[in-house]
Amino acid sequence: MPEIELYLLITLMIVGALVAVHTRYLISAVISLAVVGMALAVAFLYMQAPDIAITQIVVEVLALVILIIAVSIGKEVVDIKGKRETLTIGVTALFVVIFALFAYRALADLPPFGSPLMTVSQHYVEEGLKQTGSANLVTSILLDFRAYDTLGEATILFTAILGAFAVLRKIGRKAK
Amino acid sequence: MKNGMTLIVRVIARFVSPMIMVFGIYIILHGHLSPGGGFPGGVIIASAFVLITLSFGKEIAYQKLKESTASAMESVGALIFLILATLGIVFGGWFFLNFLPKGEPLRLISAGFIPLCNIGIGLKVGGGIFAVFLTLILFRLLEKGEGD
Amino acid sequence: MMKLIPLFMAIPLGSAFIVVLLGRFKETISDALATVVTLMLAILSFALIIPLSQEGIFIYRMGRWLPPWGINLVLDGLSLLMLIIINLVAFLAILYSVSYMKKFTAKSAYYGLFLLMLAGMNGVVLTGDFFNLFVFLEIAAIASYALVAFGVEAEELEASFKYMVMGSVASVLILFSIGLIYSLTGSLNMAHVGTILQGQNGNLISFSMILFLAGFGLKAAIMPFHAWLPDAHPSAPAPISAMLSGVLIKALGVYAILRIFFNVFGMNIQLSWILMILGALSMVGGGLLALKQDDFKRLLAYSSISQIGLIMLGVGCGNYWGILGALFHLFNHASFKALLFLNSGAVEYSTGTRELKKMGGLSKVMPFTGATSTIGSLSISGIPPLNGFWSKLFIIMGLVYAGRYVLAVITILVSVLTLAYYLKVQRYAFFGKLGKGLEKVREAPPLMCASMVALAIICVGVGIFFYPIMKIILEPAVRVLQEGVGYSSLVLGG
Amino acid sequence: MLFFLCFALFLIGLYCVLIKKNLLKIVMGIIIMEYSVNLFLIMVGYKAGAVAPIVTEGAGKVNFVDPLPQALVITAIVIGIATLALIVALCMRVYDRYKTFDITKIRRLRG
Repeated sequence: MPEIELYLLITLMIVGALVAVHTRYLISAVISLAVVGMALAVAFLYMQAPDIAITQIVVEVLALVILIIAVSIGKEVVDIKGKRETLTIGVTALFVVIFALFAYRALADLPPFGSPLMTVSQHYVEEGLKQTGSANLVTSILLDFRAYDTLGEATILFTAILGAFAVLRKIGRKAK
Repeated sequence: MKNGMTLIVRVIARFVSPMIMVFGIYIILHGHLSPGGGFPGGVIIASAFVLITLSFGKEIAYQKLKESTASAMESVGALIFLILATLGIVFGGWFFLNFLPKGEPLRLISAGFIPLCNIGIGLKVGGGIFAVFLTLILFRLLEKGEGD
Repeated sequence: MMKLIPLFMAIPLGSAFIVVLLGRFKETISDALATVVTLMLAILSFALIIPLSQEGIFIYRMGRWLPPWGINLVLDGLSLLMLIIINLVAFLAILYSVSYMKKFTAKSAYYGLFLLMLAGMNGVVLTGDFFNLFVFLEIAAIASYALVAFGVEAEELEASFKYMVMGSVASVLILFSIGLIYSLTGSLNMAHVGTILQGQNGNLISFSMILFLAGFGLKAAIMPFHAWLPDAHPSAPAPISAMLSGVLIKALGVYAILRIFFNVFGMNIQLSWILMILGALSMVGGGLLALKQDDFKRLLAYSSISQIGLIMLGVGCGNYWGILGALFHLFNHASFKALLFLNSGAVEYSTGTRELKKMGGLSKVMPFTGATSTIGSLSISGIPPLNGFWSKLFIIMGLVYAGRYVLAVITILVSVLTLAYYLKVQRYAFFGKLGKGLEKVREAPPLMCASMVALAIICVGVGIFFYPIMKIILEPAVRVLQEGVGYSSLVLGG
Repeated sequence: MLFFLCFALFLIGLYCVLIKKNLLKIVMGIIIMEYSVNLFLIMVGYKAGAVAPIVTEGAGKVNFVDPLPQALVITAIVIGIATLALIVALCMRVYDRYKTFDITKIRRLRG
């Protein structure tokens, strides 16, 4: 197999995710999730995406800190035992299985791994430096060809932070 | 936790955090030449502050850097980005037009307004992420205070 | 005129940042700024009607990049219809909020989030690019999660959490589907993807369609995906309920489904059956569940599910009258559902309760609220000559022309059901004897009354002058949907 | 085959969201789903034998991987952290009001 490293990394991620889902202690779940995130960053690096790898690592660290704040606020260190109702589980399992079967047939139609179509991207690769002057083509897309997306993305961050401020207010309604 | 972590952690944090900040600034300024850019750079700068906050205790950090400062920084960064986008209309008639000269490729000052955008985004992301971190961690502080 | 298009996003975004910066100092600044901005946007959206009818379609290229490489904004009949609905309702909701939100703290954060939500919705209906659609959809959705929890009471937080989990799953499904589309075509521009996909068929395309349907269906609260809506919409402050029920589920859910399925993938017979079945299911289910409710706002929320079902049914039948009726109902539902939610807010503001059984005879003490809610109720039940009648009539005509007689009969029955539960509202809340302890209740403040009256006037006026509105605003929108995948050549050629 | 593994990760996240009772576990499920979608997008853009899309001095015409999905994933990652911040804030507030993370006990609304 040519991409043996990638197989190993994704297997690690799946194992980490399973541990995160099933472990009893919330803090171990958070740390297994961080394993998944870090493995993801390495996988990005392997797939020649250094920009994303940097972003993923720093964001992962912050996500870890935020989740640990959230975990340590509660007195419940151990996960709540028991599942939801049996009927819900049955319906969910059925739904997930049908979804997976359908996806199994559909994903076989994807272009083979390692050969993207690049209908539009060919233009970025060939003309990106000339037209925007940015040597990093990802930046040239992010801030010039698709700068409008980046505005939206910055706005999302702003929205979420404003929302977090609003939600964490101590008093919502003024007393009469 | 109230007074931060041990001496070792504090000393190391004092040494490391300026370096992290410089690295963040480097990443922001070289966003158009090497991997990185406004987003990762901003988050790196924010994480330097997070490190200080965690190691010295939130009260000390809170005295130094109010969350209102951080969120004002965020609004300013966002406005820089929006104004740059609108200047495109003024100079060339299109929203988000890269109106500055492209310059010589592969130099620090090149690529028109892309480095400026990166700075705006870096400010915005750094301020915003740190502000939300502070609110989350201070929320817990108030909560524990009520219970005692 | 074309240069004005990005203003629909830039103005609310910029003013949201400014409101948050300045709002700390004085509340009246943010009141004034938000009102002026939304009024400006509403006027702007009306001003675009005439130039658009001459040109047919406007394409705006962000940063001067040509469509497949850069992001383009597309303003056609359908987008304009949505813009008018969104900005009109937003203006009236802001006008209402000026008085209503005095009860809440952190008003400037409220205005900031409101304007961001508005910018997100405007962005969604104007964009011509898949990923950009996703980004703006997230802005609107995240702002709405925070707004639902704005009162920070236990129920509101719970509703918001459920809404946010559902919404995040929907967003991930949509993003996954966008990834599938990208891997298959190598492009993100809707028109470009449309040309590449033309005539293609396969498991992958149907899988991505299913993902889109599930994702946008979750956002639109179509029946199997509706669980969050009856919690989330009543929990929000009243003007936000009006925005969510009146506009947000349509801009994020119905509009996106229409645009992607009609203009990019192209409709086929299976798809139209799926839309019709889901539509009929939510129409009947939502109606039956609404009948059982005693909480004013919950009843309205279930009724929203039912009406969205009606819209999907009209769209699904695919002929001229069906689509016309569906789009007309989209417009009408925004007006009367916003009106009814504002009424419920006024009642809550004055009496402090949402339980229908604790009210009674409120028309005597709250004449404006009582009268406007009667108009709204009659209108949503489809009593001629109010606007709801015409749109329901057109949908039923569409169903009959398409030969779906059973569905047409079901629609008529659901209409009767709608009348039944709105009569219940009227009887319990506004007519009859004045309830106990309600003698001292006063009418809501004048600004709140003003926006309710304005919406009631829209309901009546559109009902009477339905023909010019149909010709000027609705027909271009219907034409866009009937053109189907011809959208691609219009956008890329122009 | 790699796509299926990636999709398996997606399903694990979906399963976690649908089955788990703890609010924070549900949040983690959403995060896992976001990871898998980001991974999927980068996989779509990967080109065998190509290098990272950064032009270096002196190098002539080189073979680059697809830069567009990378730009999308940066956006998606930032959207992910924004969502996480808001949802964690909500979780903390819910805990504040109900004193539990158990979703079956957080049931004042009828659903």
